Amino acid sequence: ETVNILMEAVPDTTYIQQLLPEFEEATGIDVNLEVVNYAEMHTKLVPQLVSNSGSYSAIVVDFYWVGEFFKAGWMQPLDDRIAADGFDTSVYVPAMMDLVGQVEGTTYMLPFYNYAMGLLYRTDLLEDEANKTAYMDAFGTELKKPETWDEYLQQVKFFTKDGSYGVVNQGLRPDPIAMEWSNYLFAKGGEFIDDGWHATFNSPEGVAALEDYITNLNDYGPVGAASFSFDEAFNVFSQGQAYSYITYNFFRAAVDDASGSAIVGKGEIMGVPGQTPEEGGSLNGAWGWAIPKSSPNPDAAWEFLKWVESPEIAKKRALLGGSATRLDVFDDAEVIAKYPQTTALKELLLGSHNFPTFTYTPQFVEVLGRELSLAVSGEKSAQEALDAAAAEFDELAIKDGRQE
Amino acid sequence: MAHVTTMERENRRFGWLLTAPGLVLLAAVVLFPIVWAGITSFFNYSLIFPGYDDFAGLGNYAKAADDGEFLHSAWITLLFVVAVVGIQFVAGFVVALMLNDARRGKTVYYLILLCPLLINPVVVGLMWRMILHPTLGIVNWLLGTVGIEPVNWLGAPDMAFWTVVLVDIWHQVSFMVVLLLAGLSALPAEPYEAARVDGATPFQRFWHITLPMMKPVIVVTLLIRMIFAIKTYDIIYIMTRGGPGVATDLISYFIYRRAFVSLDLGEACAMAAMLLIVIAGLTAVLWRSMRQVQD
Amino acid sequence: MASIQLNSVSRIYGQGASAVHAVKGIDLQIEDGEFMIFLGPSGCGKSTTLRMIAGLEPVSQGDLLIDGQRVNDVDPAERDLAIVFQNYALYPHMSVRQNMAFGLKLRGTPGPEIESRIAGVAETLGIRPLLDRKPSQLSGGQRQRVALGRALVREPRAFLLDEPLSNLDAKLRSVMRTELIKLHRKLGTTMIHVTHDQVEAMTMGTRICIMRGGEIVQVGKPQDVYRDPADTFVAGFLATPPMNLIPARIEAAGEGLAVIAPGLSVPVPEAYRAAYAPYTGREVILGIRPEDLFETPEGAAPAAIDCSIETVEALGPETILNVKLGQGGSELAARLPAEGDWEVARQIRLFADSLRMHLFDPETTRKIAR
Amino acid sequence: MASIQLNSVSRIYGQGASAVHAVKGIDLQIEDGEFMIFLGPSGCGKSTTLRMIAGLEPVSQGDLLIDGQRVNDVDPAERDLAIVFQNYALYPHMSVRQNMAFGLKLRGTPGPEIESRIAGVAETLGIRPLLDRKPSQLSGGQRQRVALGRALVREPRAFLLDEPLSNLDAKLRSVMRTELIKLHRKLGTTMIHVTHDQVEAMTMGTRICIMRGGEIVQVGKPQDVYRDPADTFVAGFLATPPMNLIPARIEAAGEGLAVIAPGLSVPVPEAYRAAYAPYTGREVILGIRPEDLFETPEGAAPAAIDCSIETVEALGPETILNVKLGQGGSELAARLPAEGDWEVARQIRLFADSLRMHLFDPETTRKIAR
Amino acid sequence: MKVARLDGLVRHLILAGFSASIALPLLWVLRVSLTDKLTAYRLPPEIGQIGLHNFVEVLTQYDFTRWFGNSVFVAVLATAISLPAAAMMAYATARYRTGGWPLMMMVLSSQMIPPIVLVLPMFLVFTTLMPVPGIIAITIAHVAINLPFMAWIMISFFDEDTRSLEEAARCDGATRWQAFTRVTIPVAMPGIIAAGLLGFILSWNEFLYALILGNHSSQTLAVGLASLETHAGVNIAPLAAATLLALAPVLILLPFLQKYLIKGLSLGALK
Ligand SMILES: Nc1ncnc2c1ncn2[C@@H]1O[C@H](COP(=O)(O)OP(=O)(O)OP(=O)(O)O)[C@@H](O)[C@H]1O
Ligand SMILES: Nc1ncnc2c1ncn2[C@@H]1O[C@H](COP(=O)(O)OP(=O)(O)OP(=O)(O)O)[C@@H](O)[C@H]1O
Ligand SMILES: [Mg+2]
Ligand SMILES: [Mg+2]
Repeated sequence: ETVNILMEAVPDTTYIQQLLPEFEEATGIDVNLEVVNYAEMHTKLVPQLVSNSGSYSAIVVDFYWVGEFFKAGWMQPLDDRIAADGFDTSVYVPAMMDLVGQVEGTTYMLPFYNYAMGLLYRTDLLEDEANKTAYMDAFGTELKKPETWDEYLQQVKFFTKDGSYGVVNQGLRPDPIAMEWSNYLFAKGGEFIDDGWHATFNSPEGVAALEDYITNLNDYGPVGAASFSFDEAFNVFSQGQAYSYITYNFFRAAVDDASGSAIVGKGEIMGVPGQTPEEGGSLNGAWGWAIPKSSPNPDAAWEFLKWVESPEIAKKRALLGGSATRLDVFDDAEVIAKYPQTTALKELLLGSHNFPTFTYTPQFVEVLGRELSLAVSGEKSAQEALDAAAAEFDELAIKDGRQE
Repeated sequence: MAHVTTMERENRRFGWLLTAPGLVLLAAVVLFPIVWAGITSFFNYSLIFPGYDDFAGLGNYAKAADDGEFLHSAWITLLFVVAVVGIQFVAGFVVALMLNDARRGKTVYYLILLCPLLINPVVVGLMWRMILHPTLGIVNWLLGTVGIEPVNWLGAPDMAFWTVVLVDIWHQVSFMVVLLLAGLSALPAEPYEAARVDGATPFQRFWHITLPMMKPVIVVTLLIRMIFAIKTYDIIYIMTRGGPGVATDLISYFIYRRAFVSLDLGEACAMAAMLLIVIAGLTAVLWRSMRQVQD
Repeated sequence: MASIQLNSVSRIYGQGASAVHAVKGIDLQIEDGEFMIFLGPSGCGKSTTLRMIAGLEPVSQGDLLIDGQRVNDVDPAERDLAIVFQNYALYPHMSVRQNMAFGLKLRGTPGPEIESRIAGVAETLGIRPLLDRKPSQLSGGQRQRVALGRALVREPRAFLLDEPLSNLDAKLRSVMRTELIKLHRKLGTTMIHVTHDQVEAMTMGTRICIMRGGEIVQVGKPQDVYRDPADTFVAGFLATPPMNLIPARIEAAGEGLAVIAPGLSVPVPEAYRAAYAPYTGREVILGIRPEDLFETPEGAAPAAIDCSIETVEALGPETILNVKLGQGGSELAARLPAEGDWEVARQIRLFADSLRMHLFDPETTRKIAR
Repeated sequence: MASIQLNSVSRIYGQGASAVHAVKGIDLQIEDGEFMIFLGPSGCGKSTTLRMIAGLEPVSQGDLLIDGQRVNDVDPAERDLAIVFQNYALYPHMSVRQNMAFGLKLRGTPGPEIESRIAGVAETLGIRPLLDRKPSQLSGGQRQRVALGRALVREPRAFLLDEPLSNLDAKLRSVMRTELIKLHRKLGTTMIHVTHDQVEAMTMGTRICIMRGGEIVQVGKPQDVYRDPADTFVAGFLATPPMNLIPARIEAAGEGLAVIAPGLSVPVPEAYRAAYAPYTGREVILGIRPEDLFETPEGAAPAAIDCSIETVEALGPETILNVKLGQGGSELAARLPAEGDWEVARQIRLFADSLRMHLFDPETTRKIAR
Repeated sequence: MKVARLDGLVRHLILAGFSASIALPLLWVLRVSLTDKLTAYRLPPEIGQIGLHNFVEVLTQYDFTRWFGNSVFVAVLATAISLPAAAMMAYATARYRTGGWPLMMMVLSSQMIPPIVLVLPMFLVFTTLMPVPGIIAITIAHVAINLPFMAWIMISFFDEDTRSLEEAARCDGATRWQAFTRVTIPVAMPGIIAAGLLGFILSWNEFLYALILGNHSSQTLAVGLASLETHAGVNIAPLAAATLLALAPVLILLPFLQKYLIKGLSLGALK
C-alpha cells in the first residue's frame, strides 16, 4: 500500500523524509512525498479535493486554508480515529489546536509544525560597545534587546546608519506583506476583528501600525523592500546589512547556516514586542495534517499521521531541527540542549496572535496585501487603504455568514 | 463555378482528413473544458459549493465589467502586451535579419539567444530577482560603480512595470527571432537579386521585398506572441505578485486569483470569456490582413 | 552608357572537390554602346558572367571594370544596370505595374513619368491589359515580357538580357527583336544579350562572344564569326543545321591537292593551295555549310558530291536534307529549296563551292588559316 | 498510350468582372500515338490546355476524355501522364537524380531499373555529371533538361511537353528534337508538345494545332497548315519571317483579273480565276511568303515587283531583305540567298510566283478558297 | 568587399551586443551555480569558493534526473505527436481552406483562454478517464495545447510557392498525401522545425498542467525546479546549477537542426 502526500519543500519535510524508512519498515506502507513550491500547493490541491477521487492519502494544510477546506467539506473528521486509537491531542500548544486542529469543535487536523513569526535581531550589534555608548548618548537608555514596540522602533532608527539598515521588510504582496504587517498591528495593540467578525484593523491603532510600517520600510530599510519576498529580505539580513527582520521563526536556523549566512552566531529570535513587555505582537502560523475526503486510503493515511505525530517521531523531528507544535517536545531537555533557542521559540509561540481564519481567508489576504502594497507605494493613504480592505473584509464576512 | 467537381470534393475530403487527427485530439482534450468554462461563466459557481443551481445569467459578466480592479488589470495588460510585443518584434526582427545574412558565427549566436527560451519562467523570475536585487544585486552594484544611484527595480510602481517588461523581453525575444528567421530563410532569393539590380538600398529591399513577403509570417508571429503575452502570469507571479500596489497586476494573474484563491470559478470563467472575445476580435483583424496578402 | 571590361574573370562555385569552375578567367572588352551577344551551349557560363557583371555573383578571381573603374566590390544597386533574369525573378507580391515601376520609384522618378514610361513599354510588349495582374496569373511568355519590361522602363548604363525572348512565339520574338534593335539605336546604351537563337545572334549584335565550358572561344562581328569560325566548335555551333564537319585527309592530286573523305573528293582551289600544302598527307576536318551545298553546279569552284537521301525535313520555306556520303561515309545536312523531288533513299548529286570550304586541324580543332 | 479528346473544353480563371477566359470551348481529338504540336502566341491558352489534360486545372466547362473515358474528375496521379512544366517545377530539395527517380519510386519501379533508366536518359540529355547536384546549382538550360528528363524516365500514357527546349542552344535543341522524335517512334506514346520554334513545329509533329486567344484556329498536318493557312492569323504566324500580307484589291485586267496594291500588280493565274472572280472590285489581302520572292523570274507564273531595300538581315545561310513597295506601299520581307549585292535603299525588282499567292477576305480574315 | 565588410561589422556588432545582453545574465547564473548562496550575494562580487558542489547536490539530493527525464519524455512525445497533426491541419487550411477561418479561430480559441480556467475541468476529465493522471495525461494535455499554436505558425509556411511542386508530384503519380509528405513537407521544413522547436520549448516550460495533472513520479523539470523556491527561501545556487544542467543537453542537440533553423534552404530553383 502507498500513502501519497503533497508537501512543501521546507526543512520539516526533509526531516520526515529522513525518518520514513522507519515507518515503512514498521508498517509495510510506502510513503511518497510529492514536494512542490508552497505557492503551487493550493492550486494543486484544489482540483484534487474537488474531484471525488483524488490521489492524495493525506495532505498538509496551511492555517489560512483551514476555513475554506472546512467549509467546502474537503477534510475528514478525525475524532473517531483519535478516540479509537487513544491519540493524545492535549499535548499540543492550544493555539496550535485552534489554528490547525479543530474547527467548530471537530478535529480535522493534527498540528504539524508552526511558523509563528518573530523578530530576528543582531545580538552582535547590541553588544557592540560603541553602539551601546552612542545609544546611551542619544536616548538615555541602555541598548539591549527591545522589550516594547516603541523601543524596537527607536532601535530601528538608531541602527540605520553607515550603509546599514535598521530593519528589512518583506513588502511583496499579498502574503509576505500581509503577514508581516499583522505583527505591526498586533504590536500596536490592534486586532483584526471584534467578536462580531467586524473588521477593526482600520482602527487608529491599525492606521498607526501601517504608518510605522511605511516609515520602517521607506526610511529605515533598503531600497526596494516594497517588492521583497522573505528570500530577498532574509538575504539582506543574512548578509549583515540589517539590524532586524520580522519573519517566520524557521529563519532562525538559517541564520546559523554558513552556506547562506554571513552572521553565523550573531542573530537571535524573539517574540515581536508589544505595547508593554508582557504583551507579544507575533503572528501565529502553522501547518496541520489532514486526511482529505477524496483520500483513496484514509486508513493508511491515519496510520501515517499517528506515526508522524507520535511523541518519539515528533521528538526526532525536533532533534533534526524541526519546528515543534507539542509542549512535550518544547520542554524536552535533549531538544533544548541541542537547540537553546527552543525556549525562546516556545515563548514566542505562546505570545502569538492568530490571524482570522474563515472561509475567505486566502481572499482576504489578497485584499489586505493589495491595499497594504498600495499604501506602501504611496498610491493610497494608510487610512484609505485599510478602510478599503476593511470594507472588503466585511463583505467577505457577511458572505461567510460570520457577520449579520 | 456552378457545380462542385469530384476533384474539388476530393480536395475537400482530403483537407478534412488532414484536419481530423488534430481536431479529434482537440475535441477530446480541450472541447469539454472550454464548453464547461463557457457554461460555468453563467453560474454563481464557487469551488467551495460546486454546483449549477445558482444561475447568474450575465451577472458574472456584469460584475467583471463593473470591477475596477479587473478593468485596471485589463488596462495594464494592454500596455504590457503592446510594450512587450512591440519591443520584442522590433528587436527580434532586427536580430533575425542580421542573423539571416550573417556569414559567420550564426550557430553561436543562435545557441546563445535560444538559452532564455529554454529556461523555465519560474527560474527566470527568480534569477532576475536576484540580479535586480536593489541592494544585493549585481546590476545595481555595477551601476553604482559608475556612480548611478541604486534603481528600485521592482519596488516602485512605474519601474516595476518596465522591469517586468524587460525581463519578459529578455526571456521571450528569441521566440520572435526563431520564427522570423525561419520565415526569412524560406524566402526566395530571386526578388532580392532583382531589387538589388533595380537599385534598392538594403532598407528599401527590407521595406519593399522583405516586409511584404514576410507579412504572413509576421502576422502570425505577432498574433501568437500577443496571445502568449496576454496570458503572461508566471513572471508576474514570481517577480511582483502584481505589485507594488497594482502596478503589474496582469489580467491572467487576476483571473488566476479569482479562480484559485477566491475559488470563484463562475466569475473567473466570465472574465476568461470576455478576454477570449477581445482576443478573437484582434485575431480576426490580423487574419484578414494576412489573407489580403495571400490572395 | 558604359564600357565593360573583364580581365581574367573567374567564378568558382563551391569549394574543394565539388567546386564548379563556371567561368574560367575570361578576358573581354565591351565598348560603350556596343550590342554584345553571348552565345554558347547550355551551362557554359553565360548567365554566370552576366550575373557577375550585374554584381549578383562575386567575382572569384580577376577584375571587372565598368567605365574603366574596378567594380568587383561595388554594390549592384550602384552599378545602375538593368537585367532580365533567365528565371524572370519577378516580385511575386507586386502587380505587373508595380514590378515595372519599382526600379523607377527607387530612383525617385516622378509618378506621371513612371506611368507614361510603363504605358509605353507595356504597349510595345503587348502586356497592357495585364498591368494589374500578379505574376502568378500570367502565362510563361507574359511573365518573360514583364521581366523584359521591367528592364526596359529604366534608363540604365547597360542592359543585361539573359535569354529574354526564349519563351515568346516567333512572331512576337521578331517584333521584340526589332524593338530591341530600335531601342539600342535610340539610346545607344550598351547591351549584352544572351541568346540561343540564330537569328537574334546574327542580326542584333554588333559582336558575338562565343563561350564554351567557361571560356571564350571567339569574339567578333556576326558575319565574321559565321564566315570564319575559329574552330570546329564555333563552326559546329553557329547556325542550324550547323556546318557539316567531315573527317578527311589532304592528298596530292595531280598538279594540286584534294580533300578526300569516304565518298567525297574536293579539289583544293588554287587560292588555298599554298596554305594547305603543309598538311598534305595529314588528317584534317572538312567543313561545309549546309547552304553551300546545291543541286546544280554553283559558285566559282563547284565540286560534285554523290550521296543518298537519309531524311527530309520540309521546313516550309526550304527543306533540310540529311544525306549520306557513299559507302559508310559521313552524314551531311544540306539546305535546299522547299520544292524538289526529295525522296528518302534516292541517290542525288550535290555540288559544293570549294572556295567556301573550311579546313580544321583535328588536333587543335582550330581552323587552318589560308 | 492514349487518345485524348476535348469536347468544348473551357477554362475560366477567377470570377465576375475580372474573370479570364483562358480557354474557350475548344474541340480537339488527339489520336493514340499522335505527336501533336500546340502553337500559338503567348497567352493563348496552350499551357492551360495542357494543364487541364494533366488534371491540374479544373475543366470549367466541357468534357475531357482520355481513351474515350471522361476524366474531368480523375485525379492527376491516376491519369498517368508525364508533363514537362514551362517553369520546370523541379523539387528543390532533391538532387537531379532524385528528381528523376521520384515518379518511378512512387510506382514501385525496382531500384536497379530506376538507376539504369536515369543513366540512359541523363546520357541522352547530357546531364550525367549533374546527377548529384541540387536544382539551384544548375544553369537555366540544365534545369530544363532535368525537367525533361524527369518526364522521359517514365513510361506514361502520354507526354505533355510545355516548351521543353526553349532554353537550350540550337545545337542541343536539334539533338533533343531528334531524340524526341526517336522516342516517339520507339514508344509510340501520344505526345503533346507546346513550342514556339518553327523548326520543331514543322518537323516533329504529326499534326499542328494552332491556337489564338483561347480558341483553336486550325489543326492539320504541318505542311498542310503551312501551304494552306486557314486565315491571315495562321499565315502571319507560322514561319519567320511570316507570310507577307498586303492589303490589295482584285480588279479586272484585260482578259483576266489582277491583284492590285500600291506599287504592285499581280495577274491572277488562270487556275484561280474562277474562284476569285466573285471578289472582283473588292478589297482582299494578298499573301506571299518571303521565300516565294526571287531575284530572277522563277516558277510557273512569275510576277514582277519593284521595290527598294529597307533593311538587310544577313543570317548566314541566307539573307532577309525588307523591301518597300513603290511609293508609300507596304513593306515586304524576302528570303534571298546569302550572297548578293544587297544595299539599303537600292532599287530592285523581285519576282513572285503568282501560283503560290494566297488571297484572304479582309472581313473574315479567312482564306478565299480556290 | 569594402562595403560588405563594414556591413558585416555593423551586423556583428548588433548581434554581439544582443547576444551579450542575453548572455550576461546567464553568466551570472553560471557564477551562482559555482558558489554558495552567501558568496553569490556578496558585493562587491568575490570569487569565494568555486566548485561543482551545487551540481553534485542537484544530481544527488534532488530528483533532478527524474524531473529531467520526465520533461524530455513529455516534451519530445508531445511535440512528436502534435507537430504532424498541426502540420496537417495547417496545410489543409493553407491549401484547401478547409473549414475556412472559422475553424482556425475555433482551434486557436483554446489558446486565448487563460489555462487556469481550463485546467480544472481538464483534470476532471482525466480523473474520470484514468485512475491517476500522470505523465501520459500531461503529455496529452500538452499535445492539445500546443497543437493550435503550432498549426497557426505553420500556415504561413505552406504558402503558394509549393503548389506548383505539388502539381509536378501529382503528375509524377503521387497521391495528395505523397505530394504533401514527400514534397511540401521537406520544402516547408524550416518553418516546421521552427514550430516544432517552439512547441517543444512551450511544453518544456509548461507549468500549470504539469503541476495539476502530475503526481510525485511525473514531476517535470518546471515543477521540480519551482520547488527549490521554498517557504524558507530560494535555494538559488542549486537552482542555478540545475538550470544550467537542464540547458546543456538541449543545446548539444540543437546544432543538428541548424540546417533548417539557421541556414535556411535555398529554394531558388522553383523556376
Ligand atoms: N491564375 C490565373 N489567373 C488569371 N489568368 C490567368 C491565370 N493563369 C493564366 N492566366 C491567363 O490565361 C491565359 C492563358 O495562359 P496560358 O498559360 O495557357 O498561356 P500560354 O498559351 O501557355 O502562353 P505562353 O506561351 O506565354 O506560355 C493568359 O492570358 C494568362 O494571362
Ligand atoms: N550554385 C551553383 N553551384 C554549382 N554550380 C553552379 C551553380 N550555378 C551554376 N552552376 C554551374 O555553372 C555553370 C555555368 O552556369 P550558367 O548558369 O552560367 O550557364 P549558362 O551558360 O547560363 O547556361 P544556360 O544556357 O543553360 O542558362 C553550369 O555548369 C552550372 O551547372
Ligand atoms: Mg543561363
Ligand atoms: Mg505557357
